[in-house]
Amino acid sequence: MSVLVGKDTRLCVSGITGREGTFHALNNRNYGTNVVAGVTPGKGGQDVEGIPVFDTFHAAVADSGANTAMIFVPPRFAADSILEAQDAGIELIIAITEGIPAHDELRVFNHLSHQSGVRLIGPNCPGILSPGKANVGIIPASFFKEGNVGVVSRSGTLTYQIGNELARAGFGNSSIVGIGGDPVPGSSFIDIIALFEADPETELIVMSGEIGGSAEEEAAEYIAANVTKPVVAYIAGFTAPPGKTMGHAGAIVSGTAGTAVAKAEALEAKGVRVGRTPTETAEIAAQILSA
Amino acid sequence: MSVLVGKDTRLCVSGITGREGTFHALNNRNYGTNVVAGVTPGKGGQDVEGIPVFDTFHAAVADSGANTAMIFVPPRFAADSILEAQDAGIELIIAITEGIPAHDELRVFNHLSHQSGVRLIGPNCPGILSPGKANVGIIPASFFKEGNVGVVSRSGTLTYQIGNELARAGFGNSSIVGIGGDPVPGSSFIDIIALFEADPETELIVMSGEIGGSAEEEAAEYIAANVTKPVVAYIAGFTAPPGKTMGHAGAIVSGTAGTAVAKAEALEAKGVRVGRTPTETAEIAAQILSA
Amino acid sequence: MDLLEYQGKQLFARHGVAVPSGLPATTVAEAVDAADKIGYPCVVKAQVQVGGRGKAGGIKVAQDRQEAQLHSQAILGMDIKGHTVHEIWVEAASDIASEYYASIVFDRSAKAPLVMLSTQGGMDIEEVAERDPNAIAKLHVDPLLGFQEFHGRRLAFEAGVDEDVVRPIAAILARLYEAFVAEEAMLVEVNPLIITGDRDVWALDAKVTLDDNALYRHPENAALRNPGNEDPQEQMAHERGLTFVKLDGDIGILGNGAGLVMSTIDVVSQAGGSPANFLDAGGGSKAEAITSAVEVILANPNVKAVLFNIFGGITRCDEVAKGLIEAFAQINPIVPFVVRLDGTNDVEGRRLLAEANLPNVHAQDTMLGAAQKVVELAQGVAS
Amino acid sequence: MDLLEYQGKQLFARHGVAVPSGLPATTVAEAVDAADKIGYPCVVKAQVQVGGRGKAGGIKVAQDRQEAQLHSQAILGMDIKGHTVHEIWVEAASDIASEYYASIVFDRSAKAPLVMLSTQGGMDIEEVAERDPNAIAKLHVDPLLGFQEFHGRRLAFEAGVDEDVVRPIAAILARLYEAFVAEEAMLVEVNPLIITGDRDVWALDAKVTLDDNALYRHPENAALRNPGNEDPQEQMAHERGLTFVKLDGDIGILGNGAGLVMSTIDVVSQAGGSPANFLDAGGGSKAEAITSAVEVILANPNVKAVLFNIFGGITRCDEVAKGLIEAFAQINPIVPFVVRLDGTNDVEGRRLLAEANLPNVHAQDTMLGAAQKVVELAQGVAS
Repeated sequence: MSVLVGKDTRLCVSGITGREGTFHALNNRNYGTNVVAGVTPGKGGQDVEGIPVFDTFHAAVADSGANTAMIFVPPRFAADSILEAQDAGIELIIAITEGIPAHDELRVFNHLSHQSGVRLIGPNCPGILSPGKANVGIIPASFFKEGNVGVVSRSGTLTYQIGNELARAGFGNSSIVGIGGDPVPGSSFIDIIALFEADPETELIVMSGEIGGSAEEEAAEYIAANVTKPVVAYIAGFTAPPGKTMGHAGAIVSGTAGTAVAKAEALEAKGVRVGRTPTETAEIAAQILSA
Repeated sequence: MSVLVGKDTRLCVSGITGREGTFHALNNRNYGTNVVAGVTPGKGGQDVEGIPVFDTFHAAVADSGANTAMIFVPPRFAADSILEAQDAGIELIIAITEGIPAHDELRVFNHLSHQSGVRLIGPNCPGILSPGKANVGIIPASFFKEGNVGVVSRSGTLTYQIGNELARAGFGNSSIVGIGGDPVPGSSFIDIIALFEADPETELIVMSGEIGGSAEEEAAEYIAANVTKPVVAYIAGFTAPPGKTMGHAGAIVSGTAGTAVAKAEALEAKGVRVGRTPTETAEIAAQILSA
Repeated sequence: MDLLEYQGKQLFARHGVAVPSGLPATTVAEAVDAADKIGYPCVVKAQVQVGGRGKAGGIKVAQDRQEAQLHSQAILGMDIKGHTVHEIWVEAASDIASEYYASIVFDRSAKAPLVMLSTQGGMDIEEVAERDPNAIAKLHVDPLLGFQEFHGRRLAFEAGVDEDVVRPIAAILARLYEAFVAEEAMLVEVNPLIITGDRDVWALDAKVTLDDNALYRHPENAALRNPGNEDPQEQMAHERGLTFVKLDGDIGILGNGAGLVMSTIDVVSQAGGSPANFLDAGGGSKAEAITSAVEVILANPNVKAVLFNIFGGITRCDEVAKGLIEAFAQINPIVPFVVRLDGTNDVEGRRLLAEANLPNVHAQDTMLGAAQKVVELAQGVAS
Repeated sequence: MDLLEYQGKQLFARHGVAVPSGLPATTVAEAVDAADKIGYPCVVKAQVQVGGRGKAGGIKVAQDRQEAQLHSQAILGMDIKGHTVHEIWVEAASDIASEYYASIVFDRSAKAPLVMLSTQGGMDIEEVAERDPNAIAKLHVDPLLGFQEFHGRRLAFEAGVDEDVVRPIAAILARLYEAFVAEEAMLVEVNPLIITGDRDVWALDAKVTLDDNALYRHPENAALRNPGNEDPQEQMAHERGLTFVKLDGDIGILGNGAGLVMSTIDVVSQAGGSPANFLDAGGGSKAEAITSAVEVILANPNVKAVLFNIFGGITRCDEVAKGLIEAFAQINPIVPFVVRLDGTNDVEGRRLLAEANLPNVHAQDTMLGAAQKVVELAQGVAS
């Protein structure tokens, strides 16, 4: 088992004829992901190394039975592509695109929240890897192996770092889910932690947060009330100066709330162990799993 | 028993300080309806013959525990008042106001459909009367008595006509629900018929439709699949000329669909008996009830 | 409220929809002047709210001034399916490569606008729908989300428009939707939507129905109502704020509430009568409104008898009675009236009428009885 | 992107929010000229993106030309909490009866805009919130429905504004919301929102933060970026499209991905070092971008050592290595570099670096080891 992506995934890639879109669609297919279609308006009827391209998501879904979408179009087109994927009946939309305007994200999130049977991951995320089963996105899969640790993270490269430290300690992953660092993520820590809690293969959950917002604090409350599996957390940004935006739109510190210290304390208060470095986080996870 | 309004109704009247608002609020109270509050922005702190007036629905609900709203403000303000009532937690909104712009109704309907725990009746409707229990709206209650016939109607005065014919035949009503004749009614025939089906006091359902739209045809399908109680229908507009709007925004005939004949046939095909005049409709109902 | 073609085009232009340039005219001299300004060839188009103008000879191309004069002479005053042409629109002739169809309707069942696009424009879309339903691409738009770019693309691809116009077609659909929402229309239809020789997309016709209830927010649209195209009696009723539809028969009908009035018309017809009008006096009518409504009904010389069918809710029967009494005082009608009053203050209303003892006014207890009585009176059987 | 007060006011004015008239100036002569045009009394206001300008002496009333000159002289070039005043705004003095507070923030948790209103304006709103939380009326607006009239009324009544200004306050909130949405702002704040002696409602200050990601849709806003108010190194980074924040220390940091860079800064700090910057080279950086980033890092003379911490996903380690090699060829840095490469094409990247054998470049296998090494180097313990 794994969460969200796996052997049942039938992937349609929006923006498949772009340079990066082609590269990662093929990369995902090479890993074993069932890439059934691509969408690029005006290029319907073409193919990308055998993957059929359609003008619309509706045509792609009708023809290929796609159930998962990866959004790889520039920010200017991404909100529209997400909405189109939902309208065409896609159940899981994974938006890699970085730099989508915040008000677009607001509209998309609120609209999708009124529709049933659709889940959005991202935007501005590295995607989801279920080692040995499927890879949807840009996570460098060769650094991870199958295992029993579920990872959920707001940051892409930080996820790789933690996953890599775990791999060095000898542990693999059920799934690695990047939820992205944007102001309005489609799925929250809570959404993904709930999936890992229900996933029989996952024995321990690692969540990697960062300064800004209150998603980690909300996750702490949720974990205390609903999660039986051990959770280990890491928070980036302990030494970030207040009032500065650091890269991710999410990573801004204002006043006391939203600081790494506040987040770590909120998590520890609910029994979640928090590592101070990626290395220490992996060590704690390894300790628990070896106990 | 009855549907929607009854002894548990705690009514807040929007537009209570207007001439018509005051008249009908007091009229409803005189009938026995528990009128707990009114809303008129800028008149908070005043009262209408003992009914406290508030500036906002939120203040009215907080102070009076109102659970039902009657909207009696001019069309220019009605959509806003409905949205405010919902936002304040009102569960049942009965909008009497006639002449609300259709695009306002579209926005209101679609927004309310995404909120849980709220039901809109109307707009452009006479309200709901549960004889002997409560009257919310402008239905002349003295012409009706308690009984076992549930009435649902797109037209106000036609409802009175049919209710009156039933009363002459010796039958009373569980509830009389005017759903209104506007393009986008908050509740449909189906919504109300489902309530009557579940209401133990109701033994027979009369639905009074009219030309235009497809609500009656949809109700016919629903009745065939879900309703065990006898349903008698009346359709107004058999002799209406095609292509003309007749009063209600709903009452327009275009081509073959939406005609009174098509509606009557759709209903009869599903076993619903259709009267050709209000009198005949009441007679059929009386026959069934006396059988 | 239905707009004339050129009013619809002017509305479109405000929202960035490309339309041919043109000028309206109500006289031949104005039309020739307009044609000169626009240049030749130009098209002279009858402005009436009815389809099939082309077949009826209401649309003609003028190659020169002489033809402009001849065509405008022929078209002005022409009768097209019962509509007299009071106004024409002279516009630049277009270079038509393809004729498409686009529309947005207010779909009540779906509670959402329905957008349609077809490459089979220029003909009756109902015929297209019947012959080849797949030739029309359709989708609903969530009114809270609005028209998205993908909606336009999807319609264009599914309708199978020429590849080079997918983007401009999608763009014009977005602008039509903007017009539909911003102007609070119930219908926006473009047939044909043309592709020009230069591959531009133009609205060559415009059918726009606006929501009367929203006109207060659009004073510039409210001002467009074109008295020349309305029946004088309907215009009179409209000015008095009455909901009125003229019918073919000889029995004047007044009731309160659209459903009851429609039902009254049905019952009168079933009794063998032929109603002369639909008139809904509305909820809460005061005496003056009733008096005013009687004047409108009697403005139709065909009327041989009048039926009042009132079941009072907001409307009070005593006010109706007072209004009728006042009408008799003012205009002394010569045709018989049948009056049925039930509901709020009916006892008082009936008493007032009885006291007034108006000539040739017949009180009836039931709707059915009243309908039968008025039919008898109209047919001269009783008096 | 944070706007200066006067830029925010000009943006407000486009959406119908009343603001005092004024003119910007960058020299004393311009300021005096502006004051003459506006008339006296007027207010000379330092334009810096930091609170507490009034207390710092950055806002002064000028009764006449002489005072306008004195004040603008004093304020231009003044340092307010580390911000040098390069620009001032001269505006007409307002007749203030009451000072309110209004704002709209992008609330991530609620996924909706949060609108706030208080009658306790003119002071720090965080203080008000702490002292008397009930003094601030708040509500979320559904972004698909938008700001409704009842939202404005509810805020006005719940904040307890003077009865006679309930309507104008509700109206100005609607316009601020319109500005928030139309201009794609992350924050719109007015403090104070004043009631004048004539009972008009004016925005006397404006704090507006725009979404950088949406600036492409708002070219007129994108043009507002004010280079005079930015650190030269941050400006250099911004021009090169790098996400860069200047810090106080002496260890230059480059990584890929915001989370990893933040984590790197934490780990370096925990190892006893002091980072000189946050620099996210971003996903998929090519060699040129890396070279360009090295130039930005070294533009800070405090930098004693540089740490590259790369975990390649989209970013390819060979490209990073090539970029670093090219940077050495171009600018021959004198400070030591510690380089940790993992992820996509790491073997090739490490090979390239080893072959290039750059002076004073230290390869490390782990993030922790790399952090410790760069701290040692910066402190001169190792070389």
